[in-house]
Amino acid sequence: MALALPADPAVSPMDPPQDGGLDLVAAYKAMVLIRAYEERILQARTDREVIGPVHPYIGQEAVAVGVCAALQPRDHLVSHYRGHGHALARGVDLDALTAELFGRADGLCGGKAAALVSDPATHLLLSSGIVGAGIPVAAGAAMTSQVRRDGAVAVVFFGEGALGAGVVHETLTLAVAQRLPLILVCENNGYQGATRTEEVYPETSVARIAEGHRMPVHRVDGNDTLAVHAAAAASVAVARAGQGPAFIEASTYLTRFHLQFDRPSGERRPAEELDGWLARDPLDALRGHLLAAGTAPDLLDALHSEAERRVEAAVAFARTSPWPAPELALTNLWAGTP
Amino acid sequence: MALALPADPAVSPMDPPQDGGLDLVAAYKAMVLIRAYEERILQARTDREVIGPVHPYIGQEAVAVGVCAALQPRDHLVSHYRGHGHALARGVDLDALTAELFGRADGLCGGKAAALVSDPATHLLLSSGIVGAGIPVAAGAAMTSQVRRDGAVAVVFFGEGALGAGVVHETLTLAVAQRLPLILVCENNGYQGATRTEEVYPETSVARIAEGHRMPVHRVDGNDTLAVHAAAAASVAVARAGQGPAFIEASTYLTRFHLQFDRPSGERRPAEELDGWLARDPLDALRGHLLAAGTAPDLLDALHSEAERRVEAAVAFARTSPWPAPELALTNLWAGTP
Amino acid sequence: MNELAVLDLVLEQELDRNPDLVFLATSTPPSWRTRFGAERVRTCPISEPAMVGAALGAAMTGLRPVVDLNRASFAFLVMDQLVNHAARIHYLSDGSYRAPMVLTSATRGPQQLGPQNEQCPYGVFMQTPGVRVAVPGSATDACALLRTAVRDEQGPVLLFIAPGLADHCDLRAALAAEPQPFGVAHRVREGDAATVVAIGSAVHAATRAGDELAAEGVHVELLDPRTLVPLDLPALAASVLRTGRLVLVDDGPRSGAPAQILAALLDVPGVALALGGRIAHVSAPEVPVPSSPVLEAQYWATPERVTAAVRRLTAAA
Amino acid sequence: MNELAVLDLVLEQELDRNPDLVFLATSTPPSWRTRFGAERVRTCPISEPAMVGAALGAAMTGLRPVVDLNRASFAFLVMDQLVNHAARIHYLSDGSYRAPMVLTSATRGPQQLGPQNEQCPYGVFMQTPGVRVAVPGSATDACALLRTAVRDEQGPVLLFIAPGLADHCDLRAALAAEPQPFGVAHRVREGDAATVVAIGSAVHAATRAGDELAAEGVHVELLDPRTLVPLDLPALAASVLRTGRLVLVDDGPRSGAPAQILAALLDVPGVALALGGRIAHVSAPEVPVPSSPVLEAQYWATPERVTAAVRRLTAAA
Ligand SMILES: Cc1ncc(C[n+]2csc(CCOP(=O)(O)OP(=O)(O)O)c2C)c(N)n1
Ligand SMILES: Cc1ncc(C[n+]2csc(CCOP(=O)(O)OP(=O)(O)O)c2C)c(N)n1
Ligand SMILES: [Mg+2]
Ligand SMILES: [Mg+2]
Repeated sequence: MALALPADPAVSPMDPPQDGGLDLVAAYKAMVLIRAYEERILQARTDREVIGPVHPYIGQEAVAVGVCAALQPRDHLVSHYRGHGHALARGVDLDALTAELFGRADGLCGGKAAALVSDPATHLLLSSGIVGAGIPVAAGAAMTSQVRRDGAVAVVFFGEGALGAGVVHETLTLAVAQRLPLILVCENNGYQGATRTEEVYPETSVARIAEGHRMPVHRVDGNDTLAVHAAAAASVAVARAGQGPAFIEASTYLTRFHLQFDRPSGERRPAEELDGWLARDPLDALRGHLLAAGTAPDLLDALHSEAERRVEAAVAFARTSPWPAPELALTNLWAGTP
Repeated sequence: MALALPADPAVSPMDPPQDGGLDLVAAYKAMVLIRAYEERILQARTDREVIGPVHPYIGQEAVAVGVCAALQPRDHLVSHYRGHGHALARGVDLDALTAELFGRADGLCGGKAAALVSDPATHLLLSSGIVGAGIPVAAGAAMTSQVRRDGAVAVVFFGEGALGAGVVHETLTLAVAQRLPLILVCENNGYQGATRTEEVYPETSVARIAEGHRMPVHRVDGNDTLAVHAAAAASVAVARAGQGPAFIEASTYLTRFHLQFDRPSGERRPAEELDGWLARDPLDALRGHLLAAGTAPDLLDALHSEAERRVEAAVAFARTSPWPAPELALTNLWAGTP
Repeated sequence: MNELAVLDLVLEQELDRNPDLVFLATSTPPSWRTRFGAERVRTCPISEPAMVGAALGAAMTGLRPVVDLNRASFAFLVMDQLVNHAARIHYLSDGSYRAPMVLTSATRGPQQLGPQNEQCPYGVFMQTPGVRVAVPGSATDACALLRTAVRDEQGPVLLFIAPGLADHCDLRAALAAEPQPFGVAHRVREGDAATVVAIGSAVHAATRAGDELAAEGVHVELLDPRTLVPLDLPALAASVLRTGRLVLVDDGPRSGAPAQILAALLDVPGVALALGGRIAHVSAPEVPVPSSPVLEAQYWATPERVTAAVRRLTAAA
Repeated sequence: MNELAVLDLVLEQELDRNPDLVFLATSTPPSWRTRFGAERVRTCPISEPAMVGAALGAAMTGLRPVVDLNRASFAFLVMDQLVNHAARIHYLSDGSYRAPMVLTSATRGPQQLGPQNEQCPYGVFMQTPGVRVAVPGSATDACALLRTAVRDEQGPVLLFIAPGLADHCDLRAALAAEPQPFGVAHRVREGDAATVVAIGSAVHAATRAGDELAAEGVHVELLDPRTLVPLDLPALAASVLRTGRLVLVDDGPRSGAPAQILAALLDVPGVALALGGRIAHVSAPEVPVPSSPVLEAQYWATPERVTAAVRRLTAAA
């Protein structure tokens, strides 16, 4: 039987899976939205509508969606500069996110943050531009859950490059010693900007590091939404039960490139490597699953056009949002200031 | 046959072991000197002759001596706040070290450093007061050897507490990826100041961390001079051959305490734990070896009185050394300044 | 655990008062762990950057973390978490998140800790927007400002404590001190001869200098800003406009807080003219702090140096 | 790799010139690795603190390391290694060891990198003794100062580069520029109406303002200090004593370098009196740098803001 298209087309924090399982259509929908969004945002950057650097998430959608589907609204999230995917999978408001990327008044952060967004509505704490720096912040959110005994967990996304940064290792030590309900999600895409990971690490997998810290590790195919979700759901269950942190290493790949400013990126990956990964596109993989399970192709195609429509509407919203009043640059230095 | 007492009573960087072995009498002599020195310096601190904090090395002498005996003069060394033992094992001038601890003009660093000494004569780069911070500095010295292809290695001593600090993990990554001739010597004494290591680490051994970084690890009894030396000699040989870094974890214990200022420390360890370690005193252990090998007890006793005499002479030297001229406080901000 | 022991008593009371207060340090009092539990009193590995990052995350999600950094020099270990993250999050999120957290540390006392661990780096935080900076001049103010800091909702606070405050500590008064608003200078003594602005451990020396000068009939106005961010610029400027003379007194280098205060004051209309160059500094040299007490001697703002500076200024005009 | 591409050409020449020069960065030019070898051109994990610590050890043992920190905001990641260690080692060892090493990073350009990655933190390093700080106002000076920095023996140098210098870069002149001594200000234009001291990316705006004012017959003296530590205080003070007016222009907050320069100047006998309060600032607000270009607009020292400041001062007296 084909799964029904959810009535509400808004992306929202997914309901906790009833049976530990994943709503595959909802997941596909979210991934399609992210893909459409990223493509559009790159274009908008080239058109100089989006401000600042754009780090596209294209190719890694299964990780954000697989993980966020295992979360509840009360959980906390930390992202980084490559964060649109995480934000959308978490249900951050599409219009406000887009207006933020456009530097407008209706932006999620009033135009102050651009891509480095925070969103209390979805418990998205921050998206740091500094590699690894958000990881201890997520640990702090996990401390709060522990003190409050509220059963929430904290999840942090990062690239494998973050394992270069000392503060990440510090957090691993802290999280294990204090049994924090913290789930570390490493999106290992084999690159750290222009540097290939094997140039700077003895082995490209970083699971060995988490193991050294005696933290439970799940190594998964990061392009397999179900595998990611299963690892996340298992980790979340353990963490909620007060049994401490977990580390998920999801192998994946950026099929576009690391970064672009106002011109399309000139970055080129080895053709064979790229082709291999394109053949394993996470959207295609999940689509295959769905079709095999009997989902009607039309339904899935409709999700694509729906996503494009929604993205276009968000762009339109951002375009018509006013620029922030200049004097707002001086506000909110700390709470209680104007 | 009893090993002969070396003619020159000065502590000096030991000759490279000819047969990969260790000159046990020389080692015992160095350990006895360190022990006598530390006891005397604690007294001098109580007497307010030594300035600043004193972190005694008593109980860990086998590590400094076992490691330094495996080094050559060209090698580089980095120590920390608990550094007198390393300095003496390396052959730093006893008088100048003591004058430095007394804050005098003839001090190794003109009275500026107190315990945090540097000594170019013995390639002792620095003794940082900040836990873990010296470790990357040693890695930098190893880079120099690599560029110069001079066959030197760099050795850094640190406590297990340093594995809490991120910069240490960063250095492990760097050292492995760049195959640096760097030997990391962790003196694991079970305490990090007033904190017991099991309170903050999932396992007290930190070898697991080095393993996670894919760095060769030697775990040794840090109170066994021969075992320490063997691990150091093996690591040094590998590093000199350009085959990369190594991590030595030496289990040991501070039989006195962490720290004292102007009053004797009030720190108390669990009696049973302390007794267990006192029974395994590294000097006693080595003495046992020497006696079993037929060394005359008189010879060893002579080393003790000789050490005490030399230490007393150093204290006398320091006492008569003038205070530094006040205007020297402003000198040597950077090279080329007055 | 604090160099100024009474602060631990205050913190214990505050832990008792507010169940959201948590304490992070590499060394914690065992009695606190028993009393408040290991979830609120966290003994941490030697990982100051992660501790401050975690404090930020805890603060953003509703706790009130206090991190004991131990030495002020360790502030340089946590600058990324503190300056790039904690100090920016309220701004970056356009006011959505707040990060009420407190970092305590010890500056300088005559402890011969040497170039690394004897530092007064508070001036650095006067040019990194988003943190507030308290540098109390007495144990009583230290207690009062700590209470304010841990109860405050606004954002990160750095509390820099001079170990020497313990020397003149009235324990009972200190413990009884009510929370004190930030940004209000304390007028230690009134006078017209000159304005003396003294910070932290230098307040005591300046007080003694003020007494000595008063005995000679020279009455200076002695102000202790107590917090450097926010700075009670109105009080400082009003005094300077009245006295026309300024002596800045600190146990840190003049490039630190004194330079910041001076530049801020000169921005107030009339101050530059009122001063007409009658500005003096009593501060530490612009080099690290050496270990030998003989070398370090000239790094202290002594009463003699303060009186000499005042005399120079009052003689000049 | 540098935001100002010509610096990479200079560095390549210097790598060629001095076999002790080594380069550490998280991203390195493949052609350099081929040409100079992986031992001299080190691609590092994202581990800036360890990179700076390693640079220190390498410098102390005879190499001349250059670390590309990429963004100036990452300086806050390496403060312990830089301030507590590299900047202190010569002093701590009483002159036995030296640490000639260079850290390069980019400050601010109109790149909308937001509150974290658009910063001008050089003022911080004017109060942390032991590092020297170069903030060139042109691509040519950037190249010249980089050459000096990598050839110098004295100790750590921070070179802060405004990406905007690329806009007005005469490539040939920049590459040909000889090493230039630190501590020598560049007199961009002569004049008596006021002294304008401009830093880094603001030098260009101040130059345009100077031209515009000159067309009206108001001739300002425009000085670019080029290095903030050491600062060419004699040149700055001489100018101010002559003009009696000071405008400090920077794309960072006034609490940063401007406050430091002002405090240093006021310490020169006669300067305070000569100025008599005729001091103006053109600088960024004391809050982080927002992403939206509309918000960021007021963070730039524009020619208009500079001319307005000069007019205000010259009208006043
Ligand atoms: C501390 C720090 N150093 C350097 C950078 C510059 N930088 C931005 S992204 C990046 C690569 C990060 O790689 P990885 O963590 O694997 O994440 P990915 O970009 O592959 O998703 C680098 C080096 C930074 N942002 N922060
Ligand atoms: C970064 C840093 N944090 C805290 C301290 C305070 N401190 C000094 S010694 C010490 C304990 C270190 O333990 P360990 O590394 O095991 O060495 P040990 O003292 O046992 O030899 C601490 C926490 C410090 N010096 N540096
Ligand atoms: Mg990556
Ligand atoms: Mg220990």
